Amino acid sequence: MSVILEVDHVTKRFGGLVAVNNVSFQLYEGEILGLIGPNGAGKTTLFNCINGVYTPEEGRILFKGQDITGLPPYKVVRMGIARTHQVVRPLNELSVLENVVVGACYGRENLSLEEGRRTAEEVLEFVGLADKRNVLAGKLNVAEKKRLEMARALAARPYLLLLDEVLAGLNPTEVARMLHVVRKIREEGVTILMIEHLMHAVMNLSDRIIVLDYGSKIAEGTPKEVANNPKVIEAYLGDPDLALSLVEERT
Amino acid sequence: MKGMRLFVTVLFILALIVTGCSKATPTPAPQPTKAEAAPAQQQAPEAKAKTLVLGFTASQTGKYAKESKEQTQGIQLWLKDLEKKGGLKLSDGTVVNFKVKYYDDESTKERVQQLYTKLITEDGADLLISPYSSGLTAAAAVIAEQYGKIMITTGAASDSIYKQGYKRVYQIYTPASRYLTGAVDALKAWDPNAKKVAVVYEKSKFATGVAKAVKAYAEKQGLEVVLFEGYEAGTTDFNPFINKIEAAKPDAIIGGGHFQDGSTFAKQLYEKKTPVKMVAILVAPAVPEFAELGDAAVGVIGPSQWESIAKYSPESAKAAGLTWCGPTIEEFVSGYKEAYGYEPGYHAAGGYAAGLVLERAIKMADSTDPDAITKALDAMDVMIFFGHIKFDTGEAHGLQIGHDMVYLQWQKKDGKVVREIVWPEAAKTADAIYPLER
Amino acid sequence: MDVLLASLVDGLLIGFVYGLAAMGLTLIFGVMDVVNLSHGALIALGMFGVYLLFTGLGLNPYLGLLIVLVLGIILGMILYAIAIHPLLDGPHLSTLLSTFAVSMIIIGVGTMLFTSTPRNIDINLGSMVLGPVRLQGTRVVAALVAILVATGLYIFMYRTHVGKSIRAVANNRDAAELVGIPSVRILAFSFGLGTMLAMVSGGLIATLFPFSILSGGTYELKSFVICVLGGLGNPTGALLGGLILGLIEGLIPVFMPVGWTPVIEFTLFVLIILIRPSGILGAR
Amino acid sequence: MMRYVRDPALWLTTLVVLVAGVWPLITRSATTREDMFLILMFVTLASSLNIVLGYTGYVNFGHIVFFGLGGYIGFYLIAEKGWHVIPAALAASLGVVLFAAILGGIILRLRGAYFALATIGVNEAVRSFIVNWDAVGGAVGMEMNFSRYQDYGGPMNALWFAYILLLIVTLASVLLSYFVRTSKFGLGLLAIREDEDAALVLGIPAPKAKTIAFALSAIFPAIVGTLFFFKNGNIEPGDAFRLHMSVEGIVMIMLGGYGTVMGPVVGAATYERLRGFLLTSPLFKNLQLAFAGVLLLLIIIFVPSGVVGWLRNRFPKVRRILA
Repeated sequence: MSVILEVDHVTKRFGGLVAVNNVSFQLYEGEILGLIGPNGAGKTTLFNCINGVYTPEEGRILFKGQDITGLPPYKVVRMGIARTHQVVRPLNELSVLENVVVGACYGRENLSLEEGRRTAEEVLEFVGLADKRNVLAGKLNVAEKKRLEMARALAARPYLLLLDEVLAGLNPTEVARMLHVVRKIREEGVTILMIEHLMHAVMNLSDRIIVLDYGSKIAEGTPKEVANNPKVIEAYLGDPDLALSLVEERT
Repeated sequence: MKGMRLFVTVLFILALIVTGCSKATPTPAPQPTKAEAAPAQQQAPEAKAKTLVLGFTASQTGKYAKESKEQTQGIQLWLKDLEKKGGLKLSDGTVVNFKVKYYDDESTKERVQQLYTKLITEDGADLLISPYSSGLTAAAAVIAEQYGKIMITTGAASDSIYKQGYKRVYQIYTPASRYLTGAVDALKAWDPNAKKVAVVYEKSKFATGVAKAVKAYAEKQGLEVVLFEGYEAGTTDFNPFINKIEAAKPDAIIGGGHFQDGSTFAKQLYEKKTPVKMVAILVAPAVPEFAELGDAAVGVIGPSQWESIAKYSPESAKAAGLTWCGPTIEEFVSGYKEAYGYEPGYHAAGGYAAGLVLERAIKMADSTDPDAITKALDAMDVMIFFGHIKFDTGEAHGLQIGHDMVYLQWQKKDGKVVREIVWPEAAKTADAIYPLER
Repeated sequence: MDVLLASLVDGLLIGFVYGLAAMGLTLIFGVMDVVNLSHGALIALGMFGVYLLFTGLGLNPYLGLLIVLVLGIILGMILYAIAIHPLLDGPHLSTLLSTFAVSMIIIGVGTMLFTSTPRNIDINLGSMVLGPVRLQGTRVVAALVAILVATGLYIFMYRTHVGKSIRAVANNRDAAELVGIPSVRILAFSFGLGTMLAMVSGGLIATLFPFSILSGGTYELKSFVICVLGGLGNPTGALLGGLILGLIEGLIPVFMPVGWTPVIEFTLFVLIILIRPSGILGAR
Repeated sequence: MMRYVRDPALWLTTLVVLVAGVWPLITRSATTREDMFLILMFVTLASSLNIVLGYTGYVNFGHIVFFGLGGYIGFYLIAEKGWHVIPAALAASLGVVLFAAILGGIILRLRGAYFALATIGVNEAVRSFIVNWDAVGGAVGMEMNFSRYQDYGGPMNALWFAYILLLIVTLASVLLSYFVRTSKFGLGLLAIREDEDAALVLGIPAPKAKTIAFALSAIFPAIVGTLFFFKNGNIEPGDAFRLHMSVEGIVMIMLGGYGTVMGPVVGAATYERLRGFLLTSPLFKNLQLAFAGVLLLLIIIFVPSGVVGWLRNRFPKVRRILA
């Protein structure tokens, strides 16, 4: 398996606060890598470093062998990295379709408006929002907005998808539906890096998991390894029994 | 059904736009003025009557509202006086009457051009009077000239309008280039030792023009212009500037701009007790409200296009070898007071004079033919209550070359501040306070 | 040298009054993120308030200020209810336009009632000479009143319950609401305060310079410059910004033609927004 | 390309501007021409401002600086250098677009109120600079010799000529607005308006897009400025950089519906007619400003999406023909 993303000793500071501290890891093509850690561990900041919202003070980020450190977000998208936001950011006054067309047109394939519309229709079908295509994005409910967020990122036809808590705030039925979508995306061959708080989901989906705490990577491995890592349990899981039960649920 | 709805919507929007763009403005129907009806009854049935439409815009809103109102009232008073006389009788028995038509130009140029075109093409204006201020007049003059209409300008002193090759625009006011030159003459006459003057002016079209002319004139008269600076229009705090003026140690301060900055400047000069011998500023001192400054007004000199205490009379006309026409100053002032309840200032007088000059020109031409009237205006050389009126017929066609400014000074008499004419010698009503006691 | 000193003092004195005017603008922006385009019209209204009390009732202008102060708070709260509150959650543009509409209404009615003729409050408190500097009584008093009002506001904001609530709402409206602060009432009152500051400073300016209903525009522009100098949304900064502006206006004529003052002022204004949007003293 | 040919909204937009604009040419009425000149001028100003304000979501109070600078450049070339009005207008446009591109690159980094305030500052700084710059007449401004109109077949023809040019410019600016609105680029701008950070992450090169939008919005105001002052025969700083006109432009856009193609057109025409009506109406003459203020307030509170926006929201069918 070839490495699609390499995060190499990345550090990001805000004033005195070290949000991401010397983090390194590799992501292989086609896998799902889970990124977990307590609130404020620097997960979203790491995402922002990868897709160019922030420029890290130290370290490099390589995507398909190319150095993308410090590239502005719109160039990163062009190269094939799309992302969703933890707090959904629909373009409220635009229709659902238009939202996704934006994603398609300015994504990796740099489509024309017409091509973008075709792609957008496909993606909407894929995430199950096709019947809402002409609704203003601001009028959707939370679950629909989450799916819209996903659709917009997918429309960019990325090689790598960064998912930031796509399950947060959803009810169990909606979670199941979203998980289904995520699996389908992987089947399409898209590599996924996902931040998630919902343990059983992460454990279920991920091939590997990375744990951040206070900006530093404290563990890396299969879900089972991670769940059994005492440092992780101490920092994050708190209740070792619960952690174990989650792992078992998977098998 | 769907198509129908679409079609109707399109139609609706089109209708909206088209009606909006055509002559949707409901102009109030021209009401027959009293005067129009009155002479018609007096006239013998066989006498021919002719009504000329006189058009102009007034700044009823915006920054020129005050001056413009006075000017408009002046024009209206002239019209009323003419109606009282039963109109203007020509030698062939035709009685000429005027109908006045005017709109609010909001003190802006866009409106001026729009409304003057409307006046000419829609209201059929035969003759025009300018709006107030040089800037608006410049915009109006273009339109007037384009349609070959005669326009008498009043309230517009700028020289440059008359250097643009216009053939039918005539100026009542003394032009800016001669606005303050009298103050220099006065200074030299009162104090041969005075050497230094500071010329400070508002950065506006009018005031800058005046200031440049007076600087050149002062230097020609051998004075040293120790400071020549303009301040931003709308300046309210002059203190820092006054500090600078004081440092230049001038004998006299000459300049100003419009009413607001002028009166503010005068007030602050007084409060600062700036040690100068003479202060002569534009516009503000000539406005009656300048008296509200109280002691700060005392001693300030201002040029005025006209003063009710000026000495223009049939006798002085005769002395100068000029024809006199129109009412005397006393008649004008009492008429104005009767009509509006207070004394007229020069803006009002300028309005009246504009009408009077037109009346005189038609009389001279003995015709309402525009070419004949133009010829009469070119040849005009008369004295009216406003002063001597004569137009340049050379390169600066239409520029006023007859009329002169008078210079007034606010003085204290029996505890009240009053205005006195102090220059030129021939017109003066009191001796000047010189140097200023501060 | 004398010129420099005199201009310095003149600039500082007038700076306090400018600063007071800007405080109203910056307070409203700080609390509710609204750029109040009726600020200038409200300043003009304050001028006429004091003027009418002075000419109509013969009331001393400084006493008149007290009445204007109360009227300002009430008027501000009414304006908030009409023109701000319904639009607070809308796009940025809507409150800009609604306050501009208010300004049109005030100036429109004002022009009809008072015409645009300049007015003048004729008071003279004499002057005194300190070395090369001549202090004008009205200016000294105006600066003192401005300092008094600003101090009062400061104490109010930091020592009273309502004041603390205002700061809380400014900081985070939702959080303030959570801890039981009635944010709507606080917002309305803040707008009242901002209006009051505009009108009081207008009243003070009226004792110094002739004015008309259109005069507010100049001070509104000055207030923008000051707010940016002091940091947008920071009332204490505004006072400082006022002093800086006063100094700039005082000192520029010493070194270059006075006509360049606005060029320098506005260029500086744009540069500061670009380089240091939090104001000269603000944190980066 | 077929997409455009088949789009009824394009045809409606063109038709409306053309029918209204050609009206004075048919009636040969100079008064109608003058009325229409102002309307078309405001349509152009509002329409171009809408690209920045309505599409990109940046509140620009200094839009009029393009008009003023364009007016100055064009007028200088015509009056002082003897240029024909067409090359002068084009040169003005080029100069101002360059100015806008540089300025935009600098100040579009600012957001929200900061941007709005900076644009006020820019307008005032430019105006006060021109007031002090004697090469272009300083406070006095410049005037054009009347004989200059002879080059256009006399003053009357010059006015008609200026009007026809303005009509072309208006049409062009409305079409530009349409093509931007319906293009991929325009979609990117709308995304920036809705959420600039999200737009960046979606792949929109926001800094470049904003600057281009800003520069595009400067093309036509500059030409209009040249035409307006050419027709006026003189130019002064106060008339060229009147902040109030920028605000009026914003009001027009709000009135018609911001972010739509037809909105600024309808808004400018309505506003201009309304003001004209109020100005001459004996009932409202004295209160016209206050009345306009009340009306504006009511619109912002109750019809915030403007006339066209309201129609589009209320009747979704209309969307197809009303861009």
